[in-house]
Amino acid sequence: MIRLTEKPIDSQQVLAQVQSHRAGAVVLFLGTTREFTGDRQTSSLDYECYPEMAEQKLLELENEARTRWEIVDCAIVHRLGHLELGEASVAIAVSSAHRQNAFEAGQWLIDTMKAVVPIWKRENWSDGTAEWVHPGTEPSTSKTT
Amino acid sequence: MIRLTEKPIDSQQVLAQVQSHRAGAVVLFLGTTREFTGDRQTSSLDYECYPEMAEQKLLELENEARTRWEIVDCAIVHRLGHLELGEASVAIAVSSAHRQNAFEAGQWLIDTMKAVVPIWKRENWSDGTAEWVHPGTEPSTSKTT
Amino acid sequence: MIIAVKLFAAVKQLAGREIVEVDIPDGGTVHDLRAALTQSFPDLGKILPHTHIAVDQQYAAADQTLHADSEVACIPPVSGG
Amino acid sequence: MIIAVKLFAAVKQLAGREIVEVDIPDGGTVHDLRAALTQSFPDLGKILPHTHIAVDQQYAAADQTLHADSEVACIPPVSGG
Repeated sequence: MIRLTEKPIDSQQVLAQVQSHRAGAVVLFLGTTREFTGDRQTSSLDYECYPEMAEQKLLELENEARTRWEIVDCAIVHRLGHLELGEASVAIAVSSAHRQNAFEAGQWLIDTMKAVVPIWKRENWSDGTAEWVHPGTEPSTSKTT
Repeated sequence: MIRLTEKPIDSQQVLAQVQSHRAGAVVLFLGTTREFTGDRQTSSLDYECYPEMAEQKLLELENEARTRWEIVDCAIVHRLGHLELGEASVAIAVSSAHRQNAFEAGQWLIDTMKAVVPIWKRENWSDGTAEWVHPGTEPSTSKTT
Repeated sequence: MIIAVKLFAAVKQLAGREIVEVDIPDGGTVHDLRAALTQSFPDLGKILPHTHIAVDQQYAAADQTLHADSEVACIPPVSGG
Repeated sequence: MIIAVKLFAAVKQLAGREIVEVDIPDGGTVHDLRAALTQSFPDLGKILPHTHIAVDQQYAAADQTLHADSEVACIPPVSGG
């Protein structure tokens, strides 16, 4: 199951989505809004995406995870829009008969998601500036809108 | 935080225990009661422990995880007593600034817990027999009490 | 042919709009599209080399041919998760 | 000296009780305790070689010396999680 949502992520619901009597293990990963990146203080985040392609890519990731590991079920939810500190931007849950598969698939899903799914984060810094995060490019800081 | 409990594990509460503005990642592992082990069908489980030593060992594991990985917080809860299918027997949550540490510490904690913490599982099979699980020994099946 | 290109994040911010249009020869490729973007939108010059082009929601190689009805997007380095 | 040994899971089931007592020489070791358990409780013969002995809530080596007030437990292979 994959979902892009503007609403807060309900991690309980994400867990429920993958739980099964066939599973002996569930691994849940939550990405949460961290306050400090080095010395810089974040006050909030905004996420945007290319919706059609992001859904397409997330489906591909889910399918590839199911091919590569013996998993029972898999759920990926990414939050969009404005997030306050501490809120979850992403939840990935994987259930499997044996735990190694759930750990490996969960870690692969978040690593690969962060590399290929067209979703972008804007850091709204506590100093009033904001910048879109594009790893490998120079920061393009601008005044917050 | 470590806890042994006879009550159902509230995974939401375990997550809340480790969430922090300093954390960018939370990994939650749930061990759940699987229905089938090969061809054999489980109807329920019972867990017992050596309480003083189990708490001692869990504390040692938490402390060692904090030494080996940069983690923000860590919670380990193990259920005792009678569990129905699908219920969680263990929940381990780890938060960290960066996800790799949470994944590695979480996996190490469950692997090591299963190896050293004096807790035992009794499989109550659907055929009415029951047996304590002692890896490496021959099964000692007996009629359920 | 006119190709509409969807923009996101810093690219959208630098261009000041969500979609730009470029004119490339019929049968033109992703490579031609990049060249046209660079020429027509100097503000994007610094970030464009870091971007991927997606065609019909898949990352596209430089030699992929575009069509008038291709769905084209400029994908700067992603930062979801 | 008399040492009380806590039993768990299949070991407890085989012995039919939660605690057994064995008599070992003063200054005796974990090794001596194992020998006494094996001799006094033949029902445990098959599983004892698979167990650890814990002394004061720590896994103990065979040469560890026991005291009359040591907290001793017989730990069969664990299966938590």
